[in-house]
This record gives sequence, C-alpha cells and structure tokens, in this order.
Amino acid sequence: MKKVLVILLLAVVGFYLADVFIGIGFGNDHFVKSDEIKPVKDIYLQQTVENLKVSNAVTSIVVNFRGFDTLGEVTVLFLSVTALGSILYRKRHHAGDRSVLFSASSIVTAGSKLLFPPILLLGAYVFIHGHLSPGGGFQGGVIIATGFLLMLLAYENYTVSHNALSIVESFAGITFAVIGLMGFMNGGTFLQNFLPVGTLNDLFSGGIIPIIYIAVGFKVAAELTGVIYTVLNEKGDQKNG
Amino acid sequence: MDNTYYDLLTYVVYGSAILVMLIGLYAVLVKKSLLKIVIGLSIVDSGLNLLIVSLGYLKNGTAPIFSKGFFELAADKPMVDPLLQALVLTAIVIGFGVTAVALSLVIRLWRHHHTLYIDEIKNLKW
Amino acid sequence: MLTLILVIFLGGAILTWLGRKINPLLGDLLFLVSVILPATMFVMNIKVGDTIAQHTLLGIDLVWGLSPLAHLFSLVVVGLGVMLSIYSISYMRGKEKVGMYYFSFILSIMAMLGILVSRDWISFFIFWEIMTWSSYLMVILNGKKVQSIGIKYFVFSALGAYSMLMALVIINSQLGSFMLSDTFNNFQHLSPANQILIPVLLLVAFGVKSAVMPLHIWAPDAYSNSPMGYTAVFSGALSKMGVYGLVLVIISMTTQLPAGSLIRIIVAWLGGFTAAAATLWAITQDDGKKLLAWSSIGQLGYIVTGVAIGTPLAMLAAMFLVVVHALFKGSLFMAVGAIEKQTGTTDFKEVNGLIRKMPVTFISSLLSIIALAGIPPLAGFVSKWMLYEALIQNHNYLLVVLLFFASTAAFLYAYKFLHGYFLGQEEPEWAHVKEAPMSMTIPMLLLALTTFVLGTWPQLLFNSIDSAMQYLGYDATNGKLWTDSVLFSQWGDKVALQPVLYAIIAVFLFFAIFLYFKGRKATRYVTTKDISTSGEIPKEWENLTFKVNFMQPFERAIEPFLKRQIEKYYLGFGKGMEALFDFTRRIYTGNGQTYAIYAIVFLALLLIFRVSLFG
Amino acid sequence: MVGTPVLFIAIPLLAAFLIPLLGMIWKESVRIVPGLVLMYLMVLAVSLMGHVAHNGPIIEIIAGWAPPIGINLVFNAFTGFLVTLIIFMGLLVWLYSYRFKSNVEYEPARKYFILLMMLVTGSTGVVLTGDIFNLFVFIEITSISAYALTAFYTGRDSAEASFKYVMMGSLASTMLLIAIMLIYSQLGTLNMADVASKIHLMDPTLKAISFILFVVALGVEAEIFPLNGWAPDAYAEAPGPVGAAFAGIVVKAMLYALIRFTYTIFDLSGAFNLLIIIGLLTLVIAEVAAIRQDKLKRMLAYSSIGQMGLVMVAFGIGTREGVFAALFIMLNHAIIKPLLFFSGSYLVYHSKKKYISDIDGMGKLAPFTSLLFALGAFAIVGLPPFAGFWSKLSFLVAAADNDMVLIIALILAVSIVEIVYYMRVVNRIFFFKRTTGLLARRPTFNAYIVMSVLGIIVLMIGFFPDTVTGYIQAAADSLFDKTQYIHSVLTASIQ
Repeated sequence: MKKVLVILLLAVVGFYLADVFIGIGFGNDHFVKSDEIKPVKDIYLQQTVENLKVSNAVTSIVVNFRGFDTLGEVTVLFLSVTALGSILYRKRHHAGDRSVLFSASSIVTAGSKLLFPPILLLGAYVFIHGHLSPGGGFQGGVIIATGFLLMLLAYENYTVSHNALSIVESFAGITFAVIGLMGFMNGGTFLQNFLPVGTLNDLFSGGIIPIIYIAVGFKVAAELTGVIYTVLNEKGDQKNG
Repeated sequence: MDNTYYDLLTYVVYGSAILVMLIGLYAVLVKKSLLKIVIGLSIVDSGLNLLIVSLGYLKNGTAPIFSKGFFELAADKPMVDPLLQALVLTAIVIGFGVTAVALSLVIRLWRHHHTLYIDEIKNLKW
Repeated sequence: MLTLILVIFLGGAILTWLGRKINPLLGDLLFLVSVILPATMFVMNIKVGDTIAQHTLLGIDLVWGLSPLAHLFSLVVVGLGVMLSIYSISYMRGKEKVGMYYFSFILSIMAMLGILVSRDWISFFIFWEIMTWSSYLMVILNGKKVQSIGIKYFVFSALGAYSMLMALVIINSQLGSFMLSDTFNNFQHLSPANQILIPVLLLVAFGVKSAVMPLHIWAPDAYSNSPMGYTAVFSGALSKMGVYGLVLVIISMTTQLPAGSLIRIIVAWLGGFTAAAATLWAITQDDGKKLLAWSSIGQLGYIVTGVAIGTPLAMLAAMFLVVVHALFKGSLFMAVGAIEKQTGTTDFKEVNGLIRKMPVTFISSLLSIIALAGIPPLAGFVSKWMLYEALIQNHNYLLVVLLFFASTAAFLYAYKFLHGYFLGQEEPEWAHVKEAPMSMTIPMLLLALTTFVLGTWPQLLFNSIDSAMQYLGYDATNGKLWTDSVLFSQWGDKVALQPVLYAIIAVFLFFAIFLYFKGRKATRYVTTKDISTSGEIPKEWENLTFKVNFMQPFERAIEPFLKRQIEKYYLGFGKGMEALFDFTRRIYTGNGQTYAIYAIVFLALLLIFRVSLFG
Repeated sequence: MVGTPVLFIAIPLLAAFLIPLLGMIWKESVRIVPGLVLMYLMVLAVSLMGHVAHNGPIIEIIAGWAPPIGINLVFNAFTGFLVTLIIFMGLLVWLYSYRFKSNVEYEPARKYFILLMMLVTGSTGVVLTGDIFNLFVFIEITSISAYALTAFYTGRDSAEASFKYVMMGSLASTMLLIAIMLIYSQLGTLNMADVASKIHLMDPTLKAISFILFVVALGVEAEIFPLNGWAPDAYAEAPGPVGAAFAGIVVKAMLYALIRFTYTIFDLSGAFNLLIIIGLLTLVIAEVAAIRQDKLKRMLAYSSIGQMGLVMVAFGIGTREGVFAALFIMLNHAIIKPLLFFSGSYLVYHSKKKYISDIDGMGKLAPFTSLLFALGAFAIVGLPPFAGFWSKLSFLVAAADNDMVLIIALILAVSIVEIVYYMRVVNRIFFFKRTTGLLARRPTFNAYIVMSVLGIIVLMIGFFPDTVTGYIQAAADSLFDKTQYIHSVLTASIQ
C-alpha cells in the first residue's frame, strides 16, 4: 500500500520534473532569448583563453572564476573527514581488529604493489595537467586515493599515518587559502591571479591555477585516503588515531 | 543529425536521468534498511548529476578545452557548457562528503542498535 | 518624577530581593522603604495632569499622566499597598520565599500605579503584563497546586492580555495612535466592525481581571492560594484595575456606539449573575480564604453592574464600592492572614472561638463584615443602596431582584465567617493562640475604621469620585452628584450623620453587652468531643463540630445551580485541547522515512497547487 | 577598516586547516584558536558595520571578476546585521563550550571546535554570498558541520537524530541543485543580483517551479512545518551549546536564504501568501507539539521551530514594518533561545533522560541558572518588559496594519499555548519540591559569563529597545530595497 502511494507520489514529482526539463530541451541553446541575457558561460569561454591562458575551461571555472566555490568544496571534504572522525570516535580501549578480516591472495598483493606507483603517478599527472587536459585536482586526488584503497584492501596490516595525512591535508588547505589571500597584493581581490599567465597550452601557464589545483589534488588525495582509512579502521586498530 | 533524433534523445536523456533520481527516491522512501537509504540518496545524487551534465550539452558540441587539437580539428564546433560541468564537479564532491557522513552514522547506529531496520530506530519521536 | 518613582519601585524590588539574601532584616527594611518611599512620593508629588512624563520607545510615545479617575484608583492602590507592606513584614516572617514575595509585591504595586498613570495603550499593556506576572508569582508562591491554579490564572490573564493587545494593535492600525485619548476621541472613525470588535476584546481583557462571570474561574483559587498579605492587594487593588479598564471602555467607548446599550446591558447582567453565583458559592465554602475569594468576586460583580449601567448614580455607587471594597476586603483578608499565622489553618471546621484570643482581629473583622454585608452604618450600605436606586431609576427591576437576592444571601456567608472563626466552642487545641502582632493588627484595624468613617461621612470620598466622573464626561455637578440618591437627598449630607451615629451607638452598645455576657459565661469550655450520642461513641478523629455541613440544607437547595460549574466546561475544553495537541504531535512519528515522505508530499502538493498559489 | 568581508570566510578556513597542525604542537590551541578567530571576526564585523552605515554596502569581488561573472560577497546593512549576530552568537557558544568541553579528550575536542567554527563560517557564508551556487556550497558546509555536531555525543540517540537530519538535508540539497539549474538554464547566470534583474524574463511556470523547489529545499533547513521532522531530534540530542548554535545561528542563516529568494530574487506575488501559510502551519504545529513534551530540550526545540514560523509569517506580511518585526523577532530569538538552551542544559545536566520533571526545585540548587532560565522564558513568551515583548508588538502592529485580524488572533491564541508550557517549566523550577536526588551542576566561569551577557542583553532590549532598532531598521530597509541591491552589486568593480 505504502509502496503504491510512494510510487504515485514519485510519479507526480517525476512528471513535473520531466515536463520542465523536456520543455527546456536537450542539446540546444536553452537560455531565454532576450537581449538582456548574456550567459556567463560565454564570458568564461572567452576569458579563459584571452586572460587566463588556461585551455581547460572547466578548470579555469573551478579554480578561478568560481574558485571560491572550490574553496568551500575543499572545506566540505575536510569537514566530512573531521565529521567522520568525530562520529566514529571511540575511546581507545574499545580497539579491536580491523573490519576487513580476510587476507587477499598473493596475486592481489603482488599486483597491488605493482600497480600502486603507476596509480600515484597517474594521479599526479592528472592534477598537474588539470589546466591543460580533462581532469584536475579532484580527479587526480581521487585516483591517488584509489591507490591507497588498493593497498589497504590488499594488505591487512597496511597503515597510513594519520599525522602525515593531516599534515598534507593542512598544508594543502593552507596553500589554497594563503594563495587566495595573496590575491590581495597589488590591490587585487581574494583569489585573484597575481602570477604571469604564460601562453596557452603550456604546462607553466594559467598563473595560480595550476598551483591551486595541485594543492587541491594533494588535499583530496589525503582526505579521501583519510575517509577510507577511518571507515576501514572502524573496529580497527587505533595505533595512529 | 536531424531534429527528431534530438527530440527523441531529449526524452531518453532527461527521462533516464529523472528516472534514476526517482529510483533513488523510491529507495529512500520505501526501503527499510538504512544502508539502502544511503544508497538511495547517492543514486539520487547520481541522477541529478546526469541531469545537470546533460543540460549543458549542445548539439554537435565539443569538450570545453582549448587544446591544440581543438583549434586544429573542431574550432567551428560549439563548446558544451563548462560551467555546468564545474558545478557538477562541486556537486559530486559534496555528495561524496554527505554520503561519507551518512555512512558513518549508519555505522554508529549499527553499534547502538545492532540493526539497520529503520522502523526500529525511532527512540526519538513526538 | 513619575519615572523616578517607578524606577525606585523597580530598583527597590530588586534590591529587596538581593537584600533578603544577605540578611532578612535588611530585606524587611528595604521592603518597607521601597514601598513607602515611592508611594509617599507619588501621593505628595504627582498631581492630576495630562502629561507628566514622556518616553519614546521603538518609535512609540509612552505618555504618562494622571487623570482624576486614575487618581481615585491610585489612592486605593497606595493606601492598600502601604498598609499591606507593613502587615506583610510580620505575616511573612518565618515563611519561605520571602524575597520573592517582597519582589513581586513591590513590582505589582509599581505595575498598578503604572497602569493608572498610562496615557497610552502600550505603557498600559506593559504595566498590565508586569502586574500579571508579578501577581502570578504570588499565586504560586506557596508551591501548592502550582500547575493547576497558577496555570489557570496565567492562561486567563494571557487571554485577557492578548485580547487587549489585539484590540490595541487594531486601534493603532485604524487610528494611527496608541494614545488613550485619541482612541476615545476618534472612536467614531473606526469601521463599524471594529467598533464592536474592539470594545468586546477590551471587555474580555478587563473582564478577566475583574472576574466577570464566564471569565472568573481563575479567581477563587488564585485569591485563596496566594499569601494572605498579598490577597488583600489582589482582591482590593489588582482586580480594580480591571474595573478601571471597564470604566474606560464602557463609558468612553460603548456610549459612542449604537449597539453600546446592548453591550452594557449584557455586561450588567453578567455582573449581576457573577454577584449572585459567587455569593452562593461563598456560602458553601468551608475555608475562610475561599469564602472571601468568592465574596470578592461577588462584590466585583456589583461593581461591574454599576459601571455597566453607567447612570451617574450607578457610577457613583460603583466607584464608591471600589474604594470601600478595597478597604473592607483588605481588612478581612488580613484577618484571615492573622488567623492563619496564629493557628496555622483557615478551615472553619478546625478553628473555633477565637473571639477572646484575638479580639482586635475580631473587631476589625466585625466592622468589615458589616460593611461587606451592607448593613447601614458602614460604607457597604451606602454603595449598595445607591446601586439599587440607580437600577430602579433605570428600570432594571429584574437585575435589582437578582442583586438583592445576592446581597441577602451574602448575610449567610458573612455570618458563617464571623461564627466560624470567632464564635462557637473554644477548643483546648487553640488555647495557646495569641493575638497577632501589632504590625498586623494595626493596618487591619485602620482599614476597618476607614470603612466605618467612609460609611458615616461618605462625602469624604465623593469629591474625588465627582472629579473622576467629570473627567469621564458626566455633568459637572460641583460635588452634588450624590444628591441624586434618596439616601442623601432625604437626609442631606449634614443630617446624614445623626441617624447613622445613633445606629452606630446602638450597634456598639449591643456588642458591648453581648461581649460582656459572653465573657462572663466563658468559664466553661465546651469542646467538640464533649457531646452526647445515642449509643455511638464518636472517634477521636471525627470532626463533630456543628460547622461541618453548616449550611447543608441551603446547599441542598442550591445544588442544581452549583452543579453547573463553568470550570468543568473550561477543564473539559482544556483537556480536549491537550488531547488534540497530543494527537497532533504524533505527526512527528520518529521515523526518518516518514519525514522524507512528508517532504516529497509537500513538494508534490506545492507543484500541484502551483497555479493557485502563484497564478 | 580592518579587513574585507571575504575574511569572514577565508580566515576561519585558514584556521581550520591550521588547527590540526597547531594541535600537534600545543594541544590547547585547538580550543583557543577558534575563539581568537571568532573574536577577530567580531571586531571585523563591528567595524564593517560602522563602515556600511556611512559608506553604503560593500560588494566584495572574488578572483578579480566583477559580478555577474565571478562570485561576490555582499555586506550591506541587512547581511551585516545577520553576520554580526551570527558571529556574536558563535563567539558566545565558543566561550560557553570552552570549559563545557574541557573534560573531553583531545581528539573529539579538536573536531568539536573545528566543526563549531565551520558551522559559524558556513552560516556567515550563506548570509554573505551573492551567488546562488555558492549559497549551496555554504549550506552544505553548514549542514555537514551540523550533522557531525548533532552526532557528537556517542552515548545517546544522537546518531539517530543526525541520520534523520542527513536524510532530509541531502534531499534538500538535491532539490536546491535542481532549482539552481532551472534558473541557470533559463537566465545563464548564477549571480543573485543578476538573476533578480532578469527574473521577469523567465517563463512563469519554470519560475514558480524553481521557487517551489527552493522553498522545499531551504524549508528543510529553515525548519518549516512538514519538513522539520529532523529538527526537534537534532536540537534535543546535540550537545547543549550546539542546540543553542542551531537556534541562534543555523536557522537564522537558512531563513535568510529563503527570505533572500522571496524578497530579492523572485518576483512572485503569491510567495508572500505561501510564507504566511507555511509560517502559520509551522507555528501552530510546533507550539502544539511543544506543550506535550516531557523532555526539556525537545520542548525548547519545538518552541524554536514555532518562533521560526512566526518569523516567516512576519516576513510574509511583505511590508517594511513586517520585515522589521521579523528581523526583530529573529534577533530576540537568537539571543533568548541560546540563553534557554545554555541554562537549560545546566539544569538537566546530571539527568539521564533530560526529563522536564528532573528540574523540579532546581531554583534552590542553582539559583543563578534557574533565574536566567526564567528570564529567558518570560522574555520569549513576550512578557513585558523583556525583550520578546517588543518584537511581538512590532509584529502585531505590522500585521494589524495589513488587516490580518484572524491571523493575529490565531497567533495570540498560540502564544497562550506557549505561555502554558514555559510557565509549567518555570513553576517546576521554582515552586516544586525536589523529587530526584540529582544535584545541580555548577556552571563554569565561562558559562556564567555567557549566560550573564545574554541575560543582560535580554534586559537591555527589554528596557531600551531603541538601542538595537536602528540597526534592524537599516537592515529591513536594505532587504526591502531590491533595486538598490541589484544596482550596487552589478555596478561593483575592483577598487
């Protein structure tokens, strides 16, 4: 009975949503046709080439145009790690074993060991080239974190130093915030670019954008690893916690 | 590509994105296991992200990257909306954060109640 | 100056409360100072005038002044306040929460004066609410039945206060001013609906405080539950604030209305019913406090009737009764307080024959009871006479019958009161009881004597009343208004003295003789246990005082009326509401999933009704 | 000037990232640094308020892109008022928690203070930001901190409360995102002022639907009736100071967002009626539920929800006076409700189940705390001469000016219900005999200071309401003046 009602309810909501979005249309220029409307995406696309010399427009938006959002986003990640720690916190004497109790086969362990460095390298590549190619700090960070996840799954006794994680995390965060504050130099604004932008499609281009994205990469990697580690260690050893 | 193709695609793309959201919502509203509810929330997020990304698509569009290849091969093609992609990036990260918190709460609830059956976890009411 | 006085009250209240924590004696001293000093300053310095002090808060002008009407009431407040502050020192000695008692006492005196000096609705309301919550603290001070009696009082007060608040914001929105004078002068500019709504709301507001019939149920419990030292203020002065408001509404508002006379007749009848029913209830009480509480309600009923009739004579009677009731009821409550203090109980069935133990208390009670019952030489008679006369002049014969019935029935409880405490067998249990200390008996006696004086020389008060009535728009009568009454026109103000004095002398002689004989015979104690029974031996604990079921035949006669307690309906309503509330809160099922469903339902509803919401 | 509005966000974030490092060096710093940051922000807020009063609104441009391209922060009389309030309350909550949490170990303490600071920062960001999507980000920052703080105590049912909160919160954020996308898909901009200036171009159906989605999404956080199931649980199960922070900070910020959408961004005429309807529903249901509670904090929570309903009705009046009244109620509520939570959480400190009956006779054991609780109770039900009266009066005056007689009557009737349950508690504190053997816990020195400060403010607003009304009036004018807002944002440039 309840299921039927819920389905009816969802049908109503879904109908209205679908109606709206199908009305908007797919793949066409959906903005209201009016002289007053100048979609900001056009400005972004234009400025990213002309002013920032960043070829990946998404990156320039994420890090520069809407860099403030990204600062918040990074904070959300940081907070969720903190929240996780606070929610799952236990007094030390509750310590037991790690919740992943099986031991992986030797193929997995050996393979993981083999794969771990390339994964890290790939992650680093992705976030270093965030302003040139698809990808960036978040994506690279996630890749690196999967490397750690692999290791944690493969090795029962693999540990990551909490202190190291939190130092990396903090430094990355501080870098972001401090670079943002350095924008105030020369009468600029928060997060404003103060470095030379170079030429389009160069590795060293885009001013502060790559620097921030690298910091974001480190931060995301550290935080995701932290999340995984905390959850895996729920019930687990508190050696470093 | 002709317009009827795009009209059809509109239904398919938006319809499926919204369907994914509704499936997630169904899980949230009906499934009794906390874990399934969290999964449902995360499915809703995915559907939403699909929806947003597809909203930014343009006919014949290309990725919003001014790489050398773009200037050489596709300079005449419109670029899809980079802003929506950036927003989706943010939304994904935030969704991740919320899911992590929700899962950790599920762990906490399991510790206390030794059940994930939501009808049994209602000490706080009225 | 006025501001200073109120600030002294406020500061005094806090200082007293703090002082009490340091040293009880310091607290007592501070208490006396912070009542008497500003009260004296008020009497000495504040003369009748329109604007004495003005403040602006929140862009609203708070104007304070003293109208002649308010001046009349302020005399009652100050007089009772000072007397009771002296009384309270001894009364509260050795009790708990004395600090809070002092604090609330001072605050409520301040609030009452504040109400009287308010020339705008906002300060009126502020002081009204301060009065409410300070008296509320008194009602629950003894910690008994706090949740039922206290909450009942507060709910009704809030009902009244919020009616007033609603009325005054409507007034402001219509007339653009919170000033009392603007309200009364521009009353005609209100829309017809508001012309009815506002007086009705205000009548509810003031009706609650003056305990008019359907709104009275808080009063008996609240009066009897608060400390006696304060109940005198409560019944004598605080309830008069309701009367003050009623006077303002009825005279300054309803007279401007076509439908006003209907409203007034209704209020007058409500007052009459209150008087009659409260008297019946008073008769059935076995506790002095309760009896007096009901009696207060009854007397307020008279006053309300007088105000509502609104002819000059009725008004005069009502105003006179306002002052006199404060005096004699104050004295009576003090007497009960003294008895409570000395014996520890106020139950008629337990306390007996205190006439010789507490003679001063007895004398003052006697005087006050006579005044209460409306027996000629004392002030109660004057006011009641004038009221009947006014009603007859106004051709409200049925109402006269009702009030006369009430007045006659009042003899029964008046007698019960006197007999219950002071006459009857002297029990050895109370042999040790002594007269209350001087600081208690003297204020009591003073008030009683004032009643006596006013009954004999009523014109002492008439000048004040007369200027108050002129202020309300009655014809200027140069102090001759009261000649409307047969009572005085026949006798004349000067001549009135003689027959009254004869009467007084006669009464006193009678009592002197009575007391003499009573005193001579009192060598033999007849206790309640000393009783012959036909075969049954009464047990130790059986209370065989004949005051048990004293009025049984009478009670049986009026039972059908008493059964229809309004309180039951209110209680039923309250219970029903709480049950409904309890049902409502089950919306919050505690299941997170349900909440999520609510959210989606809400979304769906909004989506469906989007067109009707947003066009 | 000692800084620019962006420091409200940047400094706490920097500090949050620094605290783990500092904590490795000196453990006590995790408690102190958030306080120092909040103190600095308080100074900043006050000085910026002074600046705004003379020089008009400050539009902070971020990353060098003038609106509508980049994100911007708007610090005008309205947002400045709320920011000052939020940071002030944050500071008090910190001060109160400082010793309250001194018996907590280092790890949780570090997290508690970081989360608390981020709760304040997120709320500040919600108020300051001039960008719809940025608003979403800050709402998420606030919510995640709130989820974690709700579940901070491990012993009780806090995880359950928090889980409900997460469920509702993430549904809300989904809807918020859909609404933002709808707006963007039509107008091609995310800047609030820009959206507001172009909203008339939008298709009415889409406009209404996106507004509905906003209402539902923000309504979850702003605790409007059918969406507030999580709220009483979260308030009741969170640590005392966090409950205070919810009432004093989070709800205020979230309600701000709802109001910003109603007043500035959308131009729907029916929106005000909707606010009144949901406000009344919220008020009535919450107060009705509050009267039947047997746990103190839960009762306070419902009361808080009810007050929010009242604020919504006041905003729904839609006149300048209505806005003034709403802001005044918000201010009073932000001060009084924390006072009640602070003192209340000491009154039931040793009680296991936190029942109201456990505070019988507390007046003797803990006179100061009890007195302040009573003061708060008197003030919140609107008894003169305390703070709540003036806001209630200004609300009623504003409502009466719009001929909302029945609504006034309903609200006053509900106020009677409110009086009943508050007075029942006050009666229990002062006039009941102690029935349990539980002792009172002596408030810490900091808690004394915090509660006294709040008590003094309550009295001050009660006796001299004009000390604050100037700011509220300026804030109301600023919210009401939509064209000025749009103009000042869209013409902003880098100085």
